[in-house]
Amino acid sequence: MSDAVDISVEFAGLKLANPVFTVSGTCGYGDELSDFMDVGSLGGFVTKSITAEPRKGNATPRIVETDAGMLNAIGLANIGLEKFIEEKIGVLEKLKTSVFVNVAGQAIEEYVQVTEKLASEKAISGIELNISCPNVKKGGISFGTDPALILEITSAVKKACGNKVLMVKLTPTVTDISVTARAAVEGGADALSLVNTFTAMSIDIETGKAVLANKTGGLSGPAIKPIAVYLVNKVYNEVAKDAGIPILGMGGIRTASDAIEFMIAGASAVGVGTANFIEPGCAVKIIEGIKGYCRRKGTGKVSDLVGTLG
Amino acid sequence: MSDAVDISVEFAGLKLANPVFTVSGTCGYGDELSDFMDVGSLGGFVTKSITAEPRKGNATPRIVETDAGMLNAIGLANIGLEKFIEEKIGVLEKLKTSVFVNVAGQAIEEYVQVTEKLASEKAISGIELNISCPNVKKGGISFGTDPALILEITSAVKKACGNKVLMVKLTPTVTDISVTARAAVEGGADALSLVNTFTAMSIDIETGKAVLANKTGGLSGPAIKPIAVYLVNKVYNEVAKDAGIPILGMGGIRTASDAIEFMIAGASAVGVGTANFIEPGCAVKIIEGIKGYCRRKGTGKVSDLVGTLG
Amino acid sequence: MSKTKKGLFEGVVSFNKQIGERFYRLGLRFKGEAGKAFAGLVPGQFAEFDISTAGLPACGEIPDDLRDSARRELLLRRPFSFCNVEIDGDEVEVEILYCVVGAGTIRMTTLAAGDIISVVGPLGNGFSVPESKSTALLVVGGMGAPPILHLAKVLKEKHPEIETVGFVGAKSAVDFPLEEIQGQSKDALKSMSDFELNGVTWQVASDEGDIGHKGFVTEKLEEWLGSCDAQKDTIIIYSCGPAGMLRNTAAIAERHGVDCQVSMEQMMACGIGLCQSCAIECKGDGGTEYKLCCKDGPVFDSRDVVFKV
Amino acid sequence: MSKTKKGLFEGVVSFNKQIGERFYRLGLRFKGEAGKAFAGLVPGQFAEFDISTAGLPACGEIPDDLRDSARRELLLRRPFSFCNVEIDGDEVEVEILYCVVGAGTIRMTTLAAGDIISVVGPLGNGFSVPESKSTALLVVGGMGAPPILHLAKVLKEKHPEIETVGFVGAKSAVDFPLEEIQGQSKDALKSMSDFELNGVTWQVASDEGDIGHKGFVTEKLEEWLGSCDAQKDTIIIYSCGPAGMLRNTAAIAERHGVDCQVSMEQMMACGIGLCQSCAIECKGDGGTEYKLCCKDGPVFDSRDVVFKV
Ligand SMILES: Cc1cc2nc3c(=O)[nH]c(=O)nc-3n(C[C@H](O)[C@H](O)[C@H](O)COP(=O)(O)OP(=O)(O)OC[C@H]3O[C@@H](n4cnc5c(N)ncnc54)[C@H](O)[C@@H]3O)c2cc1C
Ligand SMILES: Cc1cc2nc3c(=O)[nH]c(=O)nc-3n(C[C@H](O)[C@H](O)[C@H](O)COP(=O)(O)OP(=O)(O)OC[C@H]3O[C@@H](n4cnc5c(N)ncnc54)[C@H](O)[C@@H]3O)c2cc1C
Ligand SMILES: Cc1cc2nc3c(=O)[nH]c(=O)nc-3n(C[C@H](O)[C@H](O)[C@H](O)COP(=O)(O)O)c2cc1C
Ligand SMILES: Cc1cc2nc3c(=O)[nH]c(=O)nc-3n(C[C@H](O)[C@H](O)[C@H](O)COP(=O)(O)O)c2cc1C
Ligand code: FES
Ligand code: FES
Repeated sequence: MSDAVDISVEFAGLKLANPVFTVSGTCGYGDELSDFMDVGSLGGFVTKSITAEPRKGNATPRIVETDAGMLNAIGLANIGLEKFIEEKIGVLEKLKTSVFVNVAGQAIEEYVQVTEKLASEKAISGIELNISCPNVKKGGISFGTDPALILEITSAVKKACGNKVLMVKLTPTVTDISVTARAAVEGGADALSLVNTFTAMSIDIETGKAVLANKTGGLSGPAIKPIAVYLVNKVYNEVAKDAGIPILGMGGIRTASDAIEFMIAGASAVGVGTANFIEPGCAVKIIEGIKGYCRRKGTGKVSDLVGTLG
Repeated sequence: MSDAVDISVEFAGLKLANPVFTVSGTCGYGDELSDFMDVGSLGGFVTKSITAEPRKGNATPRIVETDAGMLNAIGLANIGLEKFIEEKIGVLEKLKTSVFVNVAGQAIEEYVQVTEKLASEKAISGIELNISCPNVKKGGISFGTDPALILEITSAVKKACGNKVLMVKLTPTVTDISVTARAAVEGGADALSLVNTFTAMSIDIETGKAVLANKTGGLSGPAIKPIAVYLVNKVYNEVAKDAGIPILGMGGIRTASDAIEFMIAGASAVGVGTANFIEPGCAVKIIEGIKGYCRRKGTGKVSDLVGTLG
Repeated sequence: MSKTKKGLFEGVVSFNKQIGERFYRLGLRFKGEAGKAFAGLVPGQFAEFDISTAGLPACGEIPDDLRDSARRELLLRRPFSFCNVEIDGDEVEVEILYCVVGAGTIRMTTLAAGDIISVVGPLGNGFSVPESKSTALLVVGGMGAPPILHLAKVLKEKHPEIETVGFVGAKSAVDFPLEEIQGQSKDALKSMSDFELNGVTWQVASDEGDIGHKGFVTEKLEEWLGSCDAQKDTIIIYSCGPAGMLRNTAAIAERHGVDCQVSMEQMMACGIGLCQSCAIECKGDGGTEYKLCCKDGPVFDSRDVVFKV
Repeated sequence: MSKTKKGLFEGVVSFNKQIGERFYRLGLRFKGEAGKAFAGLVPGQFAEFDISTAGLPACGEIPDDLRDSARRELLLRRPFSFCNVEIDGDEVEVEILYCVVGAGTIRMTTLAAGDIISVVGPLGNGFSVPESKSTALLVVGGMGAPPILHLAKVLKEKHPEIETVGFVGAKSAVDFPLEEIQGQSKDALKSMSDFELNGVTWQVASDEGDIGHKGFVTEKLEEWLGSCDAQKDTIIIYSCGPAGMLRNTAAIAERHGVDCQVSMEQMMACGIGLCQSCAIECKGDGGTEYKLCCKDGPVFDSRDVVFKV
């Protein structure tokens, strides 16, 4: 068996150097990580959520550690679309990796407006539609849990995003994720990403109050990994495989072994989130580890692993 | 401030010595824990799920450890109703604590039939209706996620359970737990218990197969605690408080501090599950810890903590 | 051999010694109630250790294949059998022999003399010695060594009338969790067909043939049984090791009409009968039934077990 | 004071010494690239320590109030400032002063000389010394001591021309994380109004009055400023401590027209600008804006900060 391993992957028409992304809200706008790794060696990079207007975000505390996890309620703090295009696009362009901009909003029009502006930016490979953030509401139901709304918003954004890849990010907190996944696919999603965080709460028993200023926050980290692997496998089996739509799988990935679990479950690419905080640069180690695994197992192409769960 | 602390609680008409239960599937039928603690000192005890016929359960491996959690797919292994009444009721009677029998089934008739038999057993204070186990299916949708089915099964069992307290155990894997909670309350539930485990998966990357023989299993343990606290708080605020229905809160409780978090969130009583495996007897420590907290905080009655989240 | 009350105890580490690339011996001392409980430990019984309080070795000291799993946060206890129990006045020192295979056992290597760890035990049913036996055949595969070594010692001390013959096998020389073998040169290993330990002579086999007989240890067992003249009902086999080896041993015992006790392994969450995770398929009335490895075992009569592998 | 490149490094524990009921001093040695990075550390900069690899002390040694939280599995790194940096040829030894308050710091107490831990640093912006200053007033509240002690030393060494006056306060004598105080008898404490450390004389205050001035340390600061004749623009205040104390210090600085740098704390997940968790509300153009404690701070000009408590 030859030592040559092809770890590049095709992802919704994009040719990625490898399947490893750093994901929204955990890797800044690209410059912050560069002290620790060559960001250009990533398969892909997803920016912090961008909204039409700048957002200050929530009051502090915005995070709290839990067992093998953390809650965050950053509140979509971001510099806003205009400043993003002015100040950050240039940095992202230099990254030499496929950049997805995560887009959030309060209303369908906002999503469309932000996407339209971004669609003309050469530096960007795709849009990640964030319909799974607990702060975004419409009629009391957040976008990401209502299949009809998902269909509507995905179709609208699809029209606005030109030739950019449209990836829809799903929330795990639904009764049946295949239903929301299917709605996104029907709306025209080119790729799905999952999972976003789980709504959760931590209480300080000395004060009798929630630890987070926002009371609730999103649970991420290794704690959620087994649920995320299950949901990726479910979406792969019930929706993505037949639709030919790739999945960016994430939730608690910290090592190459974790990443491979997600790929076997059905993810074509994998996202590193919370782990960036603990070991900035671990994404590079994960890429190396995936390569080593393929070599050891005689897997010629890393994409041969995808959805092979026996 | 006096040192006297009243840690007894009223729970759906039952007077419990304290708010601490050991919960279904994690404390056997009562005799196994007695080497490590006085089971009679518990506020309440919930048995392993009982079905009409004995069940062997799933093939092994049935469990796997994950970060700060574990997956189980025991498959409702149990000795069946008949043998349970013959061999275990006597043991339970001697426990001197309030015993709930967890009832599971494949069809509404089975739930009703098992409940009817148990309704005449003096040793039993209540029935816990397990409609949240991933193995129980009807028409492809598990009972616990469909509000109409929850209403139907709860009403049917309510009629069969005589003067026993009827507690309905909710699954956390729904889009909006207030909807399922409300259905149970409308069906006549006297109490709600939550959460059951989260469906999840662990993959062995060396074999490319799921670790569990059953492929998926239920995630429990500290990993899920912040989600469980949030869900208890949500059910308390949106359903239980106004309906005057108590909640048995559980999910990752290992210490008195954990238990108090759940009570502040809205649980009238708390359940210790996975932690029994790690420190058999920890329930007694938790009772002591709650007492100590109340004394230190000048909380005269432990029930004054319930739902006080500021 | 009498059983004592189990409990949740603290033990003090007395030593933790590396005896092979992946093998360690750990000593633990118990006093008071804990001492009393473990003084009565029967070979084959086990205990559940909480290793979550131990630290991780430095990254560079973690074997490559464990680097990814090593950081997993431990939740559950880990079950281990014992290879020795020494009673020393009021105190009892027990010894376990462990192999570094994952997140828990890698942390275990950082335990040092004086560290205190929490132990639930002694648990389960150990080996028993029926009245009528005059020969005991001990059959070990790899990490199955600890309880059988303990049994060898107890047989020599308490049943000197029983003739005890040992068989021990593993993949290759490095896979024997025994100082007697790990210490030897390649040449010495090559020519070693048996050795003495705990008063018993052990015949050696290895799949790769770099030590002892090239082949399965059960071949040596079968050879011995084939050439022995003793009444078959006076012989008993005690075995611990990988599932495939236990299945072979059980089949040989069956073929020769010899009693056989096997110590089984299963993933365990609790070790005390609460969780039902450790099911072992056994023959029951008109079918099969699951028994609990932790409570009904880990030692079973080989005739009762439905071997799967 | 110049800033060096940050990175992910390994440090070797050189000592870990208890200096009070809850206070410890931990030494770490860095070599090579790590040494170069930390040799340039500016007082007020910090680093993120991975303590998840450390063990837990025995249950009996865990303070009662931490027993429930101690077992939480650590995920995130923990931020600490430094109280000293010594350059020793190729190697650099840094020292942190920590207080045991939770799951991470209780594990920290089990670190021993020779243990290797992973450190991300040096991070953030430290204190700076504007050209025009001839007097530095150092104001410490409780656990705010480490970076200010470091600053005191650096000022003495690199800016001997600056007159440096210290003020240190805490709830009561046991809450000073200083060996100089923890070592003293009750009587000695009672009569102690100031002491020498790192070449500076520190005036002492405590809420309970069991050491030094009974009252807030900021009262001593205000008193000093009130009675000094120096030009206000030649004076600078450096402060670290609880939020309320920093707010008071900032208000005093404002009132006296004196420059003031404060080192802020915020819950941090990453320490390097990735997560946006460590927001500090600052005055911005026509409103307020959040800055990042880890990247824009932890040291801020007190005029920029919107104090909340
Ligand atoms: C009754 C009993 C007695 C045992 N006695 C010994 C002994 O004397 N010496 C010794 O080295 N080991 C013994 N074991 C096995 C030991 O419990 C496991 O090696 C240990 O739990 C692995 O922990 P870990 O965290 O390092 O590995 P993990 O990271 O948890 O797992 C690593 C690998 O070990 C396997 N494994 C984990 N737990 C078990 C288990 N309970 N049984 C079988 N395989 C497991 C996993 O499937 C996985 O492949 C015994 C097991 C049982 C059930
Ligand atoms: C820039 C910076 C420098 C610091 N320097 C020092 C130092 O020199 N010496 C020292 O003892 N401590 C210092 N701290 C505080 C230190 O980081 C926390 O005490 C530590 O992280 C607590 O960890 P734990 O796991 O023991 O506590 P946890 O169990 O995580 O929490 C226990 C308590 O500590 C509080 N806490 C936790 N993390 C922080 C944090 N980042 N900031 C403020 N409070 C926190 C929590 O709110 C909680 O009340 C510094 C913090 C920052 C942000
Ligand atoms: C601090 C923090 C901020 C996040 N911000 C965003 C965000 O702005 N938009 C988004 O779609 N997801 C956001 N996420 C979710 C992550 O992108 C990811 O879906 C989730 O954390 C699960 O992966 P992990 O367990 O590897 O972190 C954030 C996560 C964290 C921890
Ligand atoms: C091994 C195991 C078996 C379980 N069996 C049952 C069961 O038979 N019926 C049931 O309603 N819940 C069962 N549960 C769920 C628990 O009762 C509880 O809802 C869940 O584990 C969350 O609590 P914990 O995190 O404290 O364990 C089981 C949980 C475990 C870990
Ligand atoms: S390990 Fe829990 S029942 Fe055997
Ligand atoms: S701690 Fe993450 S941005 Fe400051």
